[in-house]
Amino acid sequence: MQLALFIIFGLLAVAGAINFLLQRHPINSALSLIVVMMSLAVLYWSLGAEFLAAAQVIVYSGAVMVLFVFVVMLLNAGEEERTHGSRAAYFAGIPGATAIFCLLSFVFLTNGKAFGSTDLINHLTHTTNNIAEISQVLFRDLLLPFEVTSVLILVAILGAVVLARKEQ
Amino acid sequence: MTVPISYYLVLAAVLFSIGVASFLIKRNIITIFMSIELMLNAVNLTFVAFAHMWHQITGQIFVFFVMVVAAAEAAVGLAIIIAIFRTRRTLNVDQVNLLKN
Amino acid sequence: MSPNVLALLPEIILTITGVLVMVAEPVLPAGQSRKPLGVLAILGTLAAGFASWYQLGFGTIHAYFNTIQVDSFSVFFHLLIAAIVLVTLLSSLDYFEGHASHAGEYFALTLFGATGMMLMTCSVELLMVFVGLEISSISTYILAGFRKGQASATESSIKYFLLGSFATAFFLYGIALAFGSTGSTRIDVISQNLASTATPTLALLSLALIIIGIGFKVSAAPFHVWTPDVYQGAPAPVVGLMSTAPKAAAFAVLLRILFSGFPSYEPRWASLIWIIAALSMTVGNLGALLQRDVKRMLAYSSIAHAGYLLVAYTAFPADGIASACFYTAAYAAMNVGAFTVITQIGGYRENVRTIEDYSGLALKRPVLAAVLGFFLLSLIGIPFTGGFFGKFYVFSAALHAGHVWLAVIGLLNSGIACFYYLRLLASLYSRRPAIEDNLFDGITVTLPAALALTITAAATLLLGIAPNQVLSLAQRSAAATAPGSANSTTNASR
Amino acid sequence: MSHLTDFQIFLILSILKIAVVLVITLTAVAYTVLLERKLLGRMQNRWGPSRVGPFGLLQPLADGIKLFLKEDLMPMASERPLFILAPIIALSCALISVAVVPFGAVTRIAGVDMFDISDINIGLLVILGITSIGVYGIALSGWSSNNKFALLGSLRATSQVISYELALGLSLVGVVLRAGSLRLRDIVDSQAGHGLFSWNLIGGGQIIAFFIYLMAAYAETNRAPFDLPEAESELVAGYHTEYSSMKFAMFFMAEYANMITVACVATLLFLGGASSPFGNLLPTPTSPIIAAILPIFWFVLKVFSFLCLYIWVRATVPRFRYDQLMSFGWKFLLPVAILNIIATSLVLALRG
Amino acid sequence: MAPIAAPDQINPGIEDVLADAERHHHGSDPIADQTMVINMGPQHPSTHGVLRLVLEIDGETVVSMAPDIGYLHTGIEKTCEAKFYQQVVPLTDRIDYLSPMTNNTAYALAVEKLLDLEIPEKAQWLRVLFNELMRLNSHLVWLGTHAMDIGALTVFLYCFREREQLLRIFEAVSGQRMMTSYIRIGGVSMEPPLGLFDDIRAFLLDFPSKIDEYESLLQNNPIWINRLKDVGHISREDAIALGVTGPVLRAAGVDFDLRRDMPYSSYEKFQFKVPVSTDSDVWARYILRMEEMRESVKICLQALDGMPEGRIVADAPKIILPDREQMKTQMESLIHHFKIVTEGFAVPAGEATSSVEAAHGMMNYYVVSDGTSKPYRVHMRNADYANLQALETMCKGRLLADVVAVIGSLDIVLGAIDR
Repeated sequence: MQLALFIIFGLLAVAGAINFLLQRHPINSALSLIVVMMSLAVLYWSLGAEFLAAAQVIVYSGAVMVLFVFVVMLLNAGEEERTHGSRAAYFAGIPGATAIFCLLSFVFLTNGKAFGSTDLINHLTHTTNNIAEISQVLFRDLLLPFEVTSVLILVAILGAVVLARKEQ
Repeated sequence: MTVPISYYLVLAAVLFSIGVASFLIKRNIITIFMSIELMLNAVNLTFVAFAHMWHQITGQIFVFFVMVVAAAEAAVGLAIIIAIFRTRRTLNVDQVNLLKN
Repeated sequence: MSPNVLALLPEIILTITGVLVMVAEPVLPAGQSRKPLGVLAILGTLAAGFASWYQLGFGTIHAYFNTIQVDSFSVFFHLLIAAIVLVTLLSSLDYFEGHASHAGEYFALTLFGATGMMLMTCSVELLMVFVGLEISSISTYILAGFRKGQASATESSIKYFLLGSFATAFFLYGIALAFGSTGSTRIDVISQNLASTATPTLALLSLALIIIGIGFKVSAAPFHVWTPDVYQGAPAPVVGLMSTAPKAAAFAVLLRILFSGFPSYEPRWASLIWIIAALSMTVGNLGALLQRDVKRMLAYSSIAHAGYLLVAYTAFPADGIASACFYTAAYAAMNVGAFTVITQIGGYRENVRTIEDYSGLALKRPVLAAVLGFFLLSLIGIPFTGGFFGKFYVFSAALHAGHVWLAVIGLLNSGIACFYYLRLLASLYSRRPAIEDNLFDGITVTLPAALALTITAAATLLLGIAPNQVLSLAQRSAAATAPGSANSTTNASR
Repeated sequence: MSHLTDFQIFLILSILKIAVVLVITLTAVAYTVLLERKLLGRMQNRWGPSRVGPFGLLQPLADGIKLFLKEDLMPMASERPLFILAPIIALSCALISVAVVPFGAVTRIAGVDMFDISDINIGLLVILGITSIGVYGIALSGWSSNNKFALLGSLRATSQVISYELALGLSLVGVVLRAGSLRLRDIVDSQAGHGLFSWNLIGGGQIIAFFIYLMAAYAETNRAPFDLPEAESELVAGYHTEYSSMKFAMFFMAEYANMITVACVATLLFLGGASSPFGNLLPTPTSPIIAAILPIFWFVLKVFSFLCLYIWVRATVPRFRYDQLMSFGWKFLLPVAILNIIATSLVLALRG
Repeated sequence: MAPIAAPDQINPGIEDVLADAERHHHGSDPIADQTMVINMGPQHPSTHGVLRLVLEIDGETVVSMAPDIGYLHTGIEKTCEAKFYQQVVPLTDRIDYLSPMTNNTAYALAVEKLLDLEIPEKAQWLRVLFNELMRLNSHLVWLGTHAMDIGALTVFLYCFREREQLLRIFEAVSGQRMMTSYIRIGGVSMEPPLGLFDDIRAFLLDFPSKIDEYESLLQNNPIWINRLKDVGHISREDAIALGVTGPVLRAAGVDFDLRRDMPYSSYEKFQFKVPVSTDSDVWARYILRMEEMRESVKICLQALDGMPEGRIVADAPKIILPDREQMKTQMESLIHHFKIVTEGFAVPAGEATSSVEAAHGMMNYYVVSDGTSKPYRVHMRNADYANLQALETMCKGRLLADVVAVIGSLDIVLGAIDR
């Protein structure tokens, strides 16, 4: 069951990401990214982080990406044209990314034993709830980061206002 | 049937690398910004997988913070993008090149 | 006072002042001068600085379930950041006068950014580091694009933003892998668990990714590509701020992570830092040679200085921290000073750009030229300036640690650096060709700016002739962070 | 059924449930349209549909056939794939959220709860999440039509939906705090004690939250007085200006399906779900069939009254202006919702 | 009256709006936002017929706009020149099709001036009565469509409920619901049927309660108030300079009503108030028209109460068609009938104007006669045309939704604009 979930949604995520890379219109790229995020939400859920899965859908797909789509629509951004810069980027980008991928997956796979496997029986069949656990940690051990986030959001609001406001 | 954690990690690595590649290859500023989001998502998957492995909720909470930060960054980043579109009427990074020698 | 409040006192003061400034901004009528808000921000910064000084008397404070640790190390950086922000605020008090209509937001963002940087330096929980890093980064992204009518400013902002976020992703990936390898995101727990980790390669990878992430933030080569463009386009006082304060915070974080989090991996990360340091010095200095734009030249120079600073990291354990702290302070004083002069000369429109534009400044404005010249000499590393002792400590630490070749590369680079600094200096004192002779006519050095110049010049001079005071503070802070003392339990078990 | 494994039984029953609920929802959508037209007609001194079948009861069928047989126009300069995808997203998102709604009392057959397609422990968040995905249908339809009115409509809709989602989500926090769970069954159970008086709306002190929810939900579903995205007097038909035939029908159905979802959520969260308003005053029915059907009756009754309220509001009030809508959402609903959370949590903390 | 200021610029045309947009797109001003040109109409639900507006909008804010008219052009003015004088009357019905009898009155007054006809008092009172009923009719359609534009659907149907009663009255008196042609040169076309006055009285007595009903739906509704208040402002000077008349002008603080200031058809014998406001926004226009409806009801009741006895047409056998009875019994009448129908009646050469306070504002008819039986020129000046010119002043810098509200508050009829 979990393997099936992983294979289906993992492949979906990879397909979405590759489509994201290949599409040339920002809207299409954004939609592929949404597919990736939704499949990741399912994977989170399959890893026992169901609250996180919901947050992923609500925050990422439902708010952040909507903003992206909104801006693409607002600016009416068209397809990207190929310039000489993009060709140079291909020479740097593809090998670089491949190198990162090879390095990372080599480390992950060689250490595969140490990581072990998922144990999901109680998560999928049961309706256990990790929200209480999350709030315990979030509002006690990590209270300060939580509170400081408000400064972060304040900065972001202030910045969005500063930058997007029209100059009189 | 269980899945080795390393599969999740490799999946995250795939997504991260695709994110890096598109960050370098894409020419549209909005798409470049989206590739950063893809990278952050990959990192989030890594966090969740490790949180599951260690039975530590901290990993999940880290993801929450990443989401919050991503949302804040999106607000600011898109505001910058709108500002740049107002002054330059383009979103292609190769044409945003006033700053050179 | 509860330890929680005490530990966060400077940050709390800064945040409250920032909120006050932010709220006051829209209340003030549109045409009115925003100077009072700037003064309020300056007072807040001063108060935060004093609060940090006050914390020094309490030894090491752990607060908020051990997410932050206030010790002499963090106080050192708090004071440094407060001083940088103070000078920046002073020099930009008149910068926006009559140009941008919402200068209050500039002051508020600077204060919030400072909050983030201070939090970075005192947190021992990577989550907290991350949040602080983001606060400081996001506010500097916005500050870089504050003159948004100028196309170059928004361009600088977007480049800074995109590459900064890119680096953040790497930094985060590093944290994720560290978490995977050790099961924690607390720096002390990481260092404890590293000994028993089943996945040492993962830890090493995480360290590499973290160094990449921070390398971007401190603009060390080869992660420096954004620096010249961003510095050239951003407003001069903001460049003064972001070339020093966030970098200082990022260096502090790197120190904490490397020295208290991963001390057992020292040989491996030291060689990585070795390469980055050598590359940064070389790339920065060679790049600076080719520049005509002064801000761009100083951008390359800041890359080079990041390289010098990283040299100190290779001197593990104690020498390195002290010399790194000292160098950060010296670099901050002279660089902020240089940018303050540039702010005064260029004004809001920044129409004095290239080295040629500066020619003849000494004739029209002898004092300004002299001060700028002094900062340039310090950047070269001439004796009796802060730059000299900074370089001296760094290179001697590297020699002590046995990195002879690195010291040699550094010294060679200092030689190269002379050329471009002296080129600007020569330009200052040369006769001006008779074109556009009114270029310097609009310059008025206001009282706050003069104060800022005095502070930076005095600091640079003081660090050059009487370094002991700062050095002892740096050594105290080193003692707080060195692998032995940061975590006494670990120490005991070894 | 003994030769089937548990999993197979679960699968068969689940598919059966999904099919039945889907058919019922779609029928309900069709008849909500009729209900609206009839009710609106009566409120406006006219008859409403009365020609097709007795009392116009076959009108939805006629409408469906008409829409189905109409020519499906495709604008030339549209983004074809997205133009087709948009109504599909809109309708499927509208229908999926019904999946987590428990519409009856717990009634198990072969270990499977019959009156609830899936009982997820974060059911409420699932509904919120799916609602937030529904924006894409609107956003993409406006953009892909390559029509200025459609684009304006979808920009309006997008910003409106994201803005009001905040107030909507926050208005529900009080209820969640009281129930201590995000599971819809738990939330319903927390109101089951004394009928009417333990509903969140009345006994739970969440009446402010209810009204915030009401207004935010009207805005979320783009209904009057928040129907700016399709304000025909300003934007012709807003985001679905270019749509015709079945694709238009899908948007139309999505709107009404969303109304039903919103009504279901209101019923579950504020009106005690499928429980009886009379609490224990009514004798417990002895027959198991009645015991199973009675809660469904209550549930449907509550949803029905909520829908009538929807229609009544539409007949009564004019439309907001865009800036007024935004300031209403951000400057009024949001602070009030936050205050409500603070008050609720204070009360809970002091009591607990 | 204040000195009339010249408008500082002529209102832009479509070309100007398009050029503006072009300039904003590729202009030297880098900060200017991207604007969008949209076409509202001629097939748009809220442009009251076939008005076409070209709007340049920045987001939702109107940067510049221009109305484009002519989609309902029927050439009525030219057609009039080919008709006998009495045949022009049905044509005037179709100008402002919401108040045909007012059009008839204005035309009749102008021609009567040329002919120097004495109109019997009863005819004059009937004209007043039906003119005011027409005002009610027009205002009801205005209220309904205005409310519908702003999203209050129900009001529309309520208004049409009362309008239906009015249309029945018109049908009873003229045989037609809309194109009544009731008011003719020299009087009115026929005696009102028995019992009609009672019906009208019953309607009028009931009507104020209906106005209360509309107000209960709208007046206290915060959304309605917010949508209307401080929207579509125009200064008193601009309003005068642009030639705005009617309720829109009175809402701008100019106390000007032809019924009182230049009475015609014995309006001077009636007691009524002229509501005036100085707010000059859509809300003021709404309040003012509601007041006007109440005043109209009073005028109608006075007309019913004091309706004099007597003839309903002037005593001018060469101009007025004889009634059927006379025609069948008297040779002379038959000859007159034959001559009027086949060759019309000659009108002394000269020119005349008439001014009438219609529901939308001042309505002028200008008739030139060359001494033949067909007019040399008939020109209609309707308030709608001039009022529409004020649209740009009222909407510039406002939101798109305000344009809709302002159009509703101007109460235009495209038939009266595209003659």
